[in-house]
Parts: sequence; C-alpha cells; structure tokens
Amino acid sequence: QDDPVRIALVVKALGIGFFEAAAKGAEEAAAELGNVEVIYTGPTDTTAEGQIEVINSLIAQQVDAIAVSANDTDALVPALKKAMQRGITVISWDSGVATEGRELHLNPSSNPLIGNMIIKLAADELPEGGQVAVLSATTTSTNQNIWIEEMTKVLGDYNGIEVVGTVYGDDLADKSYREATGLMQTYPELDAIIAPTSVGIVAAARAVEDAGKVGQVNVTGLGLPSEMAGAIESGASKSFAIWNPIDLGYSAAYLAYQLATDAAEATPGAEIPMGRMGALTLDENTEGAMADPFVYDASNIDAFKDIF
Amino acid sequence: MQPSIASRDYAPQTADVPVLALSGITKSFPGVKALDGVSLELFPGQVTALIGENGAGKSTIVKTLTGIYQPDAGEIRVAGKPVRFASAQDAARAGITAIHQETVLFDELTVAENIFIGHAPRGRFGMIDWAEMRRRARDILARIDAELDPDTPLRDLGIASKHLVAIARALSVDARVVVMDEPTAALSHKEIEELYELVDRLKSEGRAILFISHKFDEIFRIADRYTVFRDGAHVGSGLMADVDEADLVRMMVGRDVDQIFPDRVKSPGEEVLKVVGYAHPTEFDDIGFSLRRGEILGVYGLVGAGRSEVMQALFGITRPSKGAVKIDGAIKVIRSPADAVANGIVYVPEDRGKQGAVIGMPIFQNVTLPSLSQTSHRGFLRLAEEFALARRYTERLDLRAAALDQDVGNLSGGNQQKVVIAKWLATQPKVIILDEPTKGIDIGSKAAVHAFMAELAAEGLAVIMVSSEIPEVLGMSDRVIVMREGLIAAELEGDALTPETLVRHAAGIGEDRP
Amino acid sequence: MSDMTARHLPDRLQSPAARLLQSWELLLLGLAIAIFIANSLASPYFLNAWNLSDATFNFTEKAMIAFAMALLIIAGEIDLSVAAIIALVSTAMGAAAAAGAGTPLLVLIGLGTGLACGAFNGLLVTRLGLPSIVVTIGTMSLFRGVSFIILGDGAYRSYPPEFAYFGQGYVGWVISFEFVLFGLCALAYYVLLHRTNFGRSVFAIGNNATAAQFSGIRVGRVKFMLFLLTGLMSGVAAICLTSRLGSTRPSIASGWELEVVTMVVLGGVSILGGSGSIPGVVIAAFVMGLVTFGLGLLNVPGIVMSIFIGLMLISVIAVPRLWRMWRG
Amino acid sequence: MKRLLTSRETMLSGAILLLLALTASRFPGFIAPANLVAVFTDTSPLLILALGQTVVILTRCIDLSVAANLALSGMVCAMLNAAMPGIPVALILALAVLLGAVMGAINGALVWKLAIPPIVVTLGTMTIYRGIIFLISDGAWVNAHEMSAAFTGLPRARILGLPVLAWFGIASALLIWLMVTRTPLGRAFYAVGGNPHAAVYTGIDVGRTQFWAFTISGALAGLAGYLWVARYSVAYVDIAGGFELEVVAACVIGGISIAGGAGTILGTILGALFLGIIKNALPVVDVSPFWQMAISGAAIIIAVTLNTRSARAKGRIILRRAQAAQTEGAPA
Ligand SMILES: Nc1ncnc2c1ncn2[C@@H]1O[C@H](COP(=O)(O)OP(=O)(O)OP(=O)(O)O)[C@@H](O)[C@H]1O
Ligand SMILES: Nc1ncnc2c1ncn2[C@@H]1O[C@H](COP(=O)(O)OP(=O)(O)OP(=O)(O)O)[C@@H](O)[C@H]1O
Ligand SMILES: [Mg+2]
Ligand SMILES: [Mg+2]
Repeated sequence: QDDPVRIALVVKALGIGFFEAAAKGAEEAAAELGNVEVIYTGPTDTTAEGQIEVINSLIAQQVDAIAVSANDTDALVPALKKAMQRGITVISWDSGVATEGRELHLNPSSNPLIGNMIIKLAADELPEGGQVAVLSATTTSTNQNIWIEEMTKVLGDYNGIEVVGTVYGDDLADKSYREATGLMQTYPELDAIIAPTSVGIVAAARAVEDAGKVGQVNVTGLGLPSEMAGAIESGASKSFAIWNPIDLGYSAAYLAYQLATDAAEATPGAEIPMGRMGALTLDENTEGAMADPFVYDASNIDAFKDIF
Repeated sequence: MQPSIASRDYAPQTADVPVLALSGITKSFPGVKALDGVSLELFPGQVTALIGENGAGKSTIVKTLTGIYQPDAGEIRVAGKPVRFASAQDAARAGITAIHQETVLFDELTVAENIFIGHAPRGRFGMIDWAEMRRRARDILARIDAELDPDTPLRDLGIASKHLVAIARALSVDARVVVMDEPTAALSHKEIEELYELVDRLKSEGRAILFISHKFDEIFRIADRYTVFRDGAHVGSGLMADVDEADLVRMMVGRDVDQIFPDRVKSPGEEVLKVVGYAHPTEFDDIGFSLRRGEILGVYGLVGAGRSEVMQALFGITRPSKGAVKIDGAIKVIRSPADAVANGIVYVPEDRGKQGAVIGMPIFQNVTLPSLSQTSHRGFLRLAEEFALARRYTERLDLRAAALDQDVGNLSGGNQQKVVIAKWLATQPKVIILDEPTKGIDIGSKAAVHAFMAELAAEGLAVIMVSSEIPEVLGMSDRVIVMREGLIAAELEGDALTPETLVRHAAGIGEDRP
Repeated sequence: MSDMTARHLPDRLQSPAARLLQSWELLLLGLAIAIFIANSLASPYFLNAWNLSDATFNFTEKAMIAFAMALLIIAGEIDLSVAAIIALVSTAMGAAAAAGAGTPLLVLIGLGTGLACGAFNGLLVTRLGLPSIVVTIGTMSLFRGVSFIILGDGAYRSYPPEFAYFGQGYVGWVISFEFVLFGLCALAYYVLLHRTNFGRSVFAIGNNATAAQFSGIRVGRVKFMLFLLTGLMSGVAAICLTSRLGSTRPSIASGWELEVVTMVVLGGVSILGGSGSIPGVVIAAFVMGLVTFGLGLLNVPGIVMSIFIGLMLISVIAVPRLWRMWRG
Repeated sequence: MKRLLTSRETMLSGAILLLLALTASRFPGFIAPANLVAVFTDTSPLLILALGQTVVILTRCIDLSVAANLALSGMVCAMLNAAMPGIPVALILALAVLLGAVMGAINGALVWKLAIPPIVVTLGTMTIYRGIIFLISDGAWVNAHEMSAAFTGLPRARILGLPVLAWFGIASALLIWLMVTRTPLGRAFYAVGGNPHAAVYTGIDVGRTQFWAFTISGALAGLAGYLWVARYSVAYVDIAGGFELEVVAACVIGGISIAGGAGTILGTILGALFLGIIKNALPVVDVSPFWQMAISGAAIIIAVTLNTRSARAKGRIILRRAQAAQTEGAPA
C-alpha cells in the first residue's frame, strides 16, 4: 500500500464546536476515499501568527494538502505561498484567504445567499418593519465582513427594516454579551439582533434572556443547533441558519484530495466532484459555494442538537 | 485581654537571680562571626548597660534574645528555664520586648497599629478591636508623655515622634525584660530626660532592662550593671559602682584611646571648596564653609542634625533651593553625582549597603565604576586595565579579600568601606567627603581608615569627615563644624575644640555632665 | 575567605573556563542539545535544512525584542508594551505604505515609531518616577488602542513588493534575512551588555540603583536609553513581522509581551534585576523555538507546548533550589 | 478634613461621578437604577478578582495567573455539571472556591518555600493552568444546553432586585474589607508589603503571609470561575484571556501601590467600577468601540501618575520651621 495522502484541516482555533463537527466530516471523507490521513490542527486562539506557526510545521511534515479556515485573509498568504512552492496543495474553506494564497476557496454557501438569509430571518418575524442591529465577530474576520456587506446590499428589499448599528464581540463570550446588552440599551426599540457568528449568537441570546426581553428582541443569525437549542427553547431566538459543518468538512477534505492527487485542477469554471455533496463549480476567483444554508427553528432543532 | 504595663508587679523577685540569662551564644553571618560564645545576664529591677564599639555585636545579641535570629550555639534561660524563640512573637510571649536600633515601623499604618501590630487586642470572632486598640494606645502614649494621635498615619510623623512610637510599642507588651538598643539616638534633650524617668519607673516595677548606648553620661546616669562586648566576644561585666569611664573604655577598645589616632602635621594649602548660603526647604538652611587642600574638616552633630543631607546636596543627590558652590574659586553647578565626580567631589556614604557598595558585583567592578572612562577605550571595557586600577587602590588600602572578582557582598563591613574609598580614590578627587566612615567597622579597619585619611590629607586632598563619635572628631579634625537641626551651630578650631563644647553646641544646651 | 591576609590580590578566584563550566548558559545549552536530539528522534522531518530554517521564524522576531528586554530587566525595569508597540509601528507603516511610501521610508517610519513609543515609556518611568510594570500595562492598552482607532476593522495590505524581503527574504541558501538579523542583533547586544561601559552601568543599576547613582552613574539617562532600545527593537521586530505577514491588523502580535519576558527569564536573567547574559537569552530563544517546532511537528497543540514552557520557566529556578535544600 | 478631600478615594469617586455624568449627558438611560445594577453586575467578576489581586499586591507580589485560574476552575465546574447534572450547585460552588484556592496555594508555596519571584511563578502557572484546561476538555466547549438550569440560573437569580452575581461581588468586597482591616492576617499583608524587613521584627512570617495572600486570591478566582461560566453559560479554554492585566489595572487605578503595603479595599472597588463603567458606557454612548482600549490605557497612566505624585516623599523634615509648618497641616 502507498503512503497515505495526508490532508491537514487547519481551523481558526481548536475547540470550537463548529470546527470539531467539520473535522468529523473530514474523517468521513477520508474513510470514503481510503488511504487518507486527516490531520486536524490549528492554534488555540484565533490569531494569524498562531496559524502561521501551525502551517510552517505542516510544511515541514510535507503533508499533501492544507485546507485552511483563515483567521486573516492576507497575513497567511506568504506562508501558504511557501507551502505551494514546496508542492503542497492549498485550499481555503469557510473563511477564505486572498486568491494568491490558495488554489481554491470553498464557501459554505454563496455569500449573497447568506447575506440575504440573515436579514430575511430577522425580517420574517417583523412584518411591520423594525430596528435590527448586527453583532459580528472580530473586526478582522473575513467571512463575517463579506456577509454583512452582502446583507447591506439587499437591505432595500425588506421594507421598514432599519439596521441601526454594528458591534463586535470578538468571538469572546463576555464581550459579545456586553455588546449585546449595550445594543439593547442604546436602542430601546430594538427588535432583532443579527449575529452571523456562532459565539456571538449564543451570547446575544443569553443577554436577551437576562435583560428579560424575550419576545421583544429576536436573536437570529448563524449558529450551531447544539449551542442554540436552549435559546430556541426559551424563545430568545425564533430561528437561525447554518450550513452543515459536517458537510463542509467533508467537502473540504474531498476537494483537497482531488487536487492533491491531481485528479482535478482548480481553474475558473472547473467542476470538481465532492462525493455525496455533488460538485463544486468554481467562479472567476476560483471560489465556489457548497450549498444553501439551512434554517433551524423549534420544529426541527431537537433532531439536530445532538449532531453538531 | 492583656493587662497594660503597670498592672503586674515583678518586684518581689530577688534581685540577684537573673530573670534572663544567655550563655555561650554564637552567631555567624557569611564572612563575619558576629557573636562568639558570649554571655549576658539581666536582673529584675536593674538596668544593665551593654557597651561595645560599633559592630561589637550588641544589636545581634538583642535580635537573638528577641527571637529574630536563632543562635548557632548557646542557651537562653528565662527565669531559669531554657527556652527557644522561633519568632519575635515567641519572645514577646515570654515577656521580652525591645526597642530596636533600626526603626521597626510601618509608614502606611497608624500610630496605634504600629504600637500593636502582632499583638492587637481582639474582640468578637477574633477580629481586631480597633476601639480598644486606640484606647490602649492613647494610654501608653500618655504614659510616655507623647502627644500623638493614635489615628495619625505614621508617614506623617518626624523621626523623633517615630522613635516615641517605637518606645510605646515596646511598652505595649507586659514585659519582664525591656531591651533598649540606642533609644536616645534620635531624641531631643527633653525627651531623653523623660525616657530616663520611664526607665526608673520600669525599674521600680521590677522589670529587667538592657540598655545599649554609646553615651557614657547616660550609662553612668541610669545603669546599675554593665556588660562589655568586643568584636563579638564577652570581655567583662560587673556593677557600675566598681568602674569608672576609663576602665570601660579600656575594656571596649582593648587599648588606650588616645593612641588610635595618627599624628598629623597640619599644613593646609589654598582654598579648594567654598560653600555659600546653601539651603533646602525642609532639610537645612544657611550652610556656608570653606575647605583647604590638606585639611580635614570634621562635621559633628547629633543623629538627625542634617549633616548627611548637606553632604548629599553637595554631591548632587538632592538639589538645594539656594546657595552656591565654588571649586578652586569657580562657581560650579552640581545637578547629579556625575557632575560632582566630574568636578572632583566624591562622597563615601553612611549607608554602605544601600548607597556605597554595589552588592552583587565583583570588587574590581565596584572600584572602577566611576572611572570607566579611564580604563576603557572608546566605551569598550578593557578588563586588564580594570584589574590593574582596582589592584592599585585596593592594595594601597590593604583590602582583605580572596580575589578581585569576589562579590563585595562577601566582604566584612570594614573591607566594604575600603572598596568604596578605593573607588573614589581611583577618580583622583579634590575633595572627599566621608560620612560616618568608621560606623560599624571593626577596630583594625577603623585604625586603617584613620591612618589613611591622614595620609590623604598629607597628599593634599581636602577631607570632610562627618562623624558622631567625639573621640574621632577630636582626634582627626583640623577644624570642626557643629550642626544642629539643619543649621550650623558653631565652627570650632584649636583650643575651642573640646568634648564639652562639641556636645554643648550639638545639643543646644549650656552645660554638660560634670 | 575574606580573612586571607594576602597582600597581593589575585584577579580571579576561578579561571574563566571553570566559571563557564558551572554557568547557567552551559546547562541551558545542554538542554537545547537534548531537545534537538529528542526532536530528531521523534520526527523524521526535523533534520531538514529547510524545515529548520522555517522553524527559526518562530523565535527570531521575539528574540530580537528579548535582547533589549534582557537589558531592561537586568536594569530592574520591564516593558510589557512591546507587542503593542509592534501593533502601532505596523499600523504606522501600513498607513505610510497606503499613502505610497517606498520601502526605505517605511523602515525609517517603523524605527521612528518604535523609538517614539520607547521614549514615551522611558519618560514616564524616568521623569515621573512611575513603576515601569504599571506604566507599560497602561501603554500596552494605549498603543494598541491607538492602532485600533486608526485601523478599526480595516487592514493595511498594500506594501511595496521589496518590503517583503525583511520577513521572507533569504540571504543565501536556507539562511533567511531574519535569521541573519537575529544573529547580528545577538552579537551587538552581547558586545553592548558585556563589553562596554554602558553594559557595566546596566548591571550596576540593576544590582543597586541607589549605589549606582551614588557612584556617579546617570541612572535616569541609562534607563531612558534602555526603554528607547526596547522600543527600537520592537520596531525592528514589527518590520520583520509585517513583512512576513504582508499585512497589518491591530491585533497583530497579541500576547507576545509575555512570551518575550518568558524567553528572557528562561535565559537566566533575574527578574529582580542585576544578573543575566545575552548568550543565555540566545540559547533560551533556541530552546523555545525547538520545543514549539518539535512539538508542532508532532501536531501537539500550541497550548500544550506552553505547558512545557511554563514548567521549564518554574523548574529552571526551582530545581537548583530544591537540590540545594535537599542536600543541605 | 483636608486629607479626606484630597484622598485617592475621593478623587476616584469624583472621576466616576464625572464619567457617569458624561455618559448620562449622551445617553440618559445609562444612569437609570436598573442599568446601574446591570453595570455593577457586569463588573462583579472583575471586582472579585481585583480584591484577590489587591491582597497579593499589598504583600509586594503579583498574581498573573488569576485569569487562567478562573478559566480552569470554571471549566472543571462546567464539565462536572455537564457530566453529573445532579450535583447541587452549592457543592459545585464550594468546589470552585476550593480548587481556586489550591491553585493559589501552589503559587504561594512556590513563592514561600522556594523563594521564586512571584512574577515568574505566576507567569509559569498561568500557562500551565491554561494548558490543563485544554488537556482536560480536549479543547471542546461546554455549551449552555449541556449545563443544568440550576447551574446557569444561580448568578442571574435575583434577591432584593439584585442578581446573585452582584451579591457575590458585594459579599466578597465586604469579606475582604473585614479581613484586611480587622484580622491580624489582614494587617500582616500591609506590614509585609510596607516593610518586609521590619515585619520580621514583629514576629510576622513574610513568606507565610504571602502564601495566604495567594491562596485568597486563588479562592476568589475560583469563585469568579464558576460565576463567569454560569453567567455566560459557556466554558472553553480561552475564557477571560488576558483578563489578568485588566485586574492589575483595576487595582492600580484604585491606588494600590505596586510596591506593596499601601492602598485600601475601597480604592480597589472604585478602581474596578471605574473600568467597568468605561467598558459598559462606551458601547452605549456613540464612542466607537475601537476607542475603548486606548481610553482605558490612558486612564491607567493618568491614575498611576496621580497616585505616585501624591505619595511622593518630600524629603526629611529637619528644620524647625519646616516641622512647625508640617504639624499645622496634620490634625493633632
Ligand atoms: N544580617 C547580617 N548579615 C551579615 N552581617 C551582619 C548582619 N547583622 C550584623 N552583622 C555583622 O555582625 C557584626 C555585629 O553587628 P551588630 O549590629 O550586632 O553591632 P553593634 O554592636 O550593634 O554595632 P552598633 O553600635 O553600630 O549598633 C558586624 O560586623 C555586622 O557587620
Ligand atoms: N524621618 C525619618 N523617617 C524614617 N527614617 C529616618 C528618618 N530620619 C532618619 N531616618 C533614618 O534613621 C537613621 C539615622 O538618621 P540620620 O541619617 O538622620 O542620622 P545621621 O546621619 O547620624 O544624622 P545626620 O542627618 O546629621 O547625618 C538613618 O538610617 C535614616 O534613614
Ligand atoms: Mg547596634
Ligand atoms: Mg548621617
């Protein structure tokens, strides 16, 4: 038997439920492909410097492919370029890096779709219109920034919805909580908080419960069923969306394998198979979207909360 | 609750059985044997004076019998029973209390707390009873006639008041043995008289008192017995009635006093330093004097008279608010010690450990520290030159050390002092200021320092010597300035230089002990 | 010993060679070699010139700051704002680059900003007499805070192509520019600390600042210079790091201050001041680099590596003391 | 009277009132009682840690491991609750305090018995304690739905209109204040930090006193660990990352001298409130969150400058006229 194909799944930080689920998906892909070893790794805090150290040690181990969800669009580029020079396949997934730092980028969903989805979830509960605010992750997270941008573009489609402010919880539970509390004070008429981050949405739901504003302020955005089950139950959140991180990890690993084994090439317009998830079509930026986000609410949360 | 001091009476005990007896006590520090098999006995209702030169080991025995140091060998007996003190609190529980030579006080705490820390009165749940503590503090302060508010933070007090607090602290324990290590050093005349009364009162209550002082008038005034230490050894003890001052001095020093100072030919040269109208907002005022080449100027005063402060201002440590310094006739501005050294003024400080030697650095680096520009080349060190320079001056001072790269911290006090002096001589200064140059150094080194001072003066260096020891001042100086409370009280020369005049001007009183 | 009555004082009790044999640095070197051997046994990828070269990036920038920090700590002060200085310097350079500045100008701006930050710390400590640990906890928030004010959620990424050389360039074969710079800095700081008058006064101040002042050393001035040097080296590190990352965000280099201090203390510099050496810090840098790289090759998470570093930090001081207590 | 007016505490209270007034002028709702309660509640974990840190700093030490201690205690509580939801919360709370105290005691023992400088000890244990969280949790988060309602409910339950979290803050402050002012150990903290040399003369064991300071700091960190995890209903490796310096900053702003032996518990409370109010006010007034860091940095520098200025020694008083002038100023 040949040496296994070693695929490194580099995440923003170890220990985040979302990424743990993605790792499960990657293992699933590995099992399906056979003779694939998945190295699940990442820094312990969400810094670019930490990811670079991890990437350097992966280069040294001469892994076959690196699939990274980046803490910083630009800062990883030099390290990833070096990896590609040493013959390593590099793709980004979830949170992307600049085009020159990777062969392709796998978006969990299309950015316009997500941008539309998060505002729609809020608007659907507000037929009369109302005030919404955004609680994001760090000021530097690539994907959050893009989604908020996309959301702003389609804002006109939702009558009477006004985005009153954007704050940053830095993906820290305590800071997100405090920012959410601040939002409710600053805007007493606030109707919804949109948190397109799994840490922020949980903290915001907590803050709403503690402020006794369940029913008045609806928390929505992107979150994990396992972490949001409580908030749905209490009513702090009516619904939220997420793509399946297991599918995402599965697809990332599958794509990395295709490129590493030269079974496919990442060129604009290419269609690269990703097993049970179908195929990824690359646009002119060699980016592609995996699937539509899926909406969770009281009707289906119990089926998913123990899965991811 | 502990009864306050007057409530218990020890008088019934017979006076010839010691209440506290130490025997064969030995205590060594790295490089020094501070105590070598000494013994000491204290009797109820009597004052025992402990006499000895600086560094004789007096404070060390005090720390041993109050549980701060544990002796290497020897035995302590309280009322005949052998005891071991693991901490100061053990000793206090055995009824031994002390006014230590160093101020053992806490600036951030109040007067009342400073008196009671470690044995504060407790109320409910073992909590400190502040009201009771204040009340008792007020009582004790009243007993020693100290007009202090128990709630004043200690940092707001002057040195004399702090000393009263230290005395009050010692009295806050119901003690059968009260130790006083140079208690009068920082007190004024009136306060000293009050202390004497207090000692008499304690005596009459049957307490045993150990009284340490360098002042013979005090010792003859209040002591019943004496014990003399020399170089960490016990050299004699007995009843005060059986000895006179000369006997005690002989025991202390081991030879006749007037022999220890070198003979000097006085031949002052031209004026090198002139100080005019030096003043500081809180420390000193109107200081003026001049100094000539080859001269030794003594500066005498009681502790706290402000001598060190004037000298440190001359050396650029503190900045005077008024006044001028002329060196060789030209006005110089001295803003830092570096300026002073550049202008040929150097200062051997009183506090050797903190300000003199850089402990932790080798001898040769200490010596060359202010002279690096001489031994280095364009800012780069040249070790060979450094060793040569250091050797030149340390050998001249007869430094006793194992090697030049030894840490100065391992040297004895006297040898550390030599390193500091060597450091300054290496800069080839014009004026050298020595602040208490023989404080706490042994007799051999002391004589060497004196001889050396004479030698320096003979070579044309101008010397200022700050000293609290009258024999030293008289034996070494050509001229003496006496300071009192930050002012110059007198400038004395020739026949006017007698112990009586010095003391009179220093204390600001008309008459001295008969 | 002090009772010896020799009139001629020998220079040294022990030859320099004997002293070296008992030194901390040698012990640390032994540790470094042991880790090196352990790494080469544990991972087949370790003994590879390119990999080792890559590994040096894990410590070169921090070590450059550590050299200046070592002097500062030896002098009895500390600077916790170094990582924040990196952020501010990087932001200043980013802004200049965005305005079209060329590489030489960027370097000047970087060094200048570093010096200015160091001067600010130095003035607060030496002029106002404030404790450096508190001052630099304050400036640590202040400097990075200014960087956040300027950049907000943005990033600077338009650096000129030549600028990439500092963090990504190679002088020859596997020898990176950063590594060469690290070596030169090590040499320069070795000479400065151990071979010059200035270095001597740093030791004197750290052992006893009062006595040093009483010996005619301009204590305030020396300390101020040390803060300047630390600021300057943070500037140098910021240039390298920014060049290596190719972009600037305000969160750059967060948490580095404690890693730098750890490196210095591991190198045998007494946190209480007065002793330490540059070779010690150099070896400590290698030790930390080797440990993190070696464990990284085994895909051990960074936080587990930090347990090793924390244990080393305590045990290098504790073990000798325990040993002495146990024997005596 | 004059002393009261110029004291650090009065100045700091003035600064806090000014801050509140400024905030209220932009956003009146901020000083509504309910919101002030919320602000105080939010500040309580910082306050609890700062109280412990105060005790440590008073003894001339520093504890950089408090945040890591908090995180580890919190994680243990959360994992325990997730694994065995039946364990009563009171028991978990006691365990958190105990665990924190043990971690503090380890710091203290290293300082006391091996005389390792406190900053080195706690720099080391800070990384070690954090690392242990990763080892025991495998890096995984413990989330709200894994915790029992009792576990997450305690800090937010209200007694007399105040959340229990705030009560814990108040109780800790009272307890530490009582200890520091009314017990021999508390006074020993001042003695040891103010003049360690002299402390020996009064029979105080310097090392042992420092050991207790670390243990108390650790116990409070453990308590804060449970409260934090329960309040935010989440536990992971990085919670309260970098919080140790904020805690030190609160002490410093409150006038606790980093050189030891000086400062009051009231000062610490005000220092923590000052930082807490800034943190809570910035999001509601229209100051960009990006200013927050710079503002708290500037506040630290200004506070320490003022504190050090007022504490600066003015030189000895030898001259009679200077002495007279001084006794006039001080109350007799
Ligand atoms: N902690 C210490 N470490 C090292 N040496 C010490 C220590 N304490 C005292 N010594 C040394 O022990 C000797 C005796 O000192 P001690 O303080 O007992 O003298 P003393 O008789 O009280 O002098 P003085 O009259 O100046 O107070 C001196 O040589 C001193 O330097
Ligand atoms: N106000 C004070 N508070 C605390 N300690 C003091 C104070 N004044 C003096 N001391 C300490 O007491 C000791 C002796 O004091 P001082 O320096 O005044 O003695 P001195 O040098 O003999 O007097 P002079 O000022 O005449 O030189 C020194 O160690 C000094 O630090
Ligand atoms: Mg003495
Ligand atoms: Mg003096």
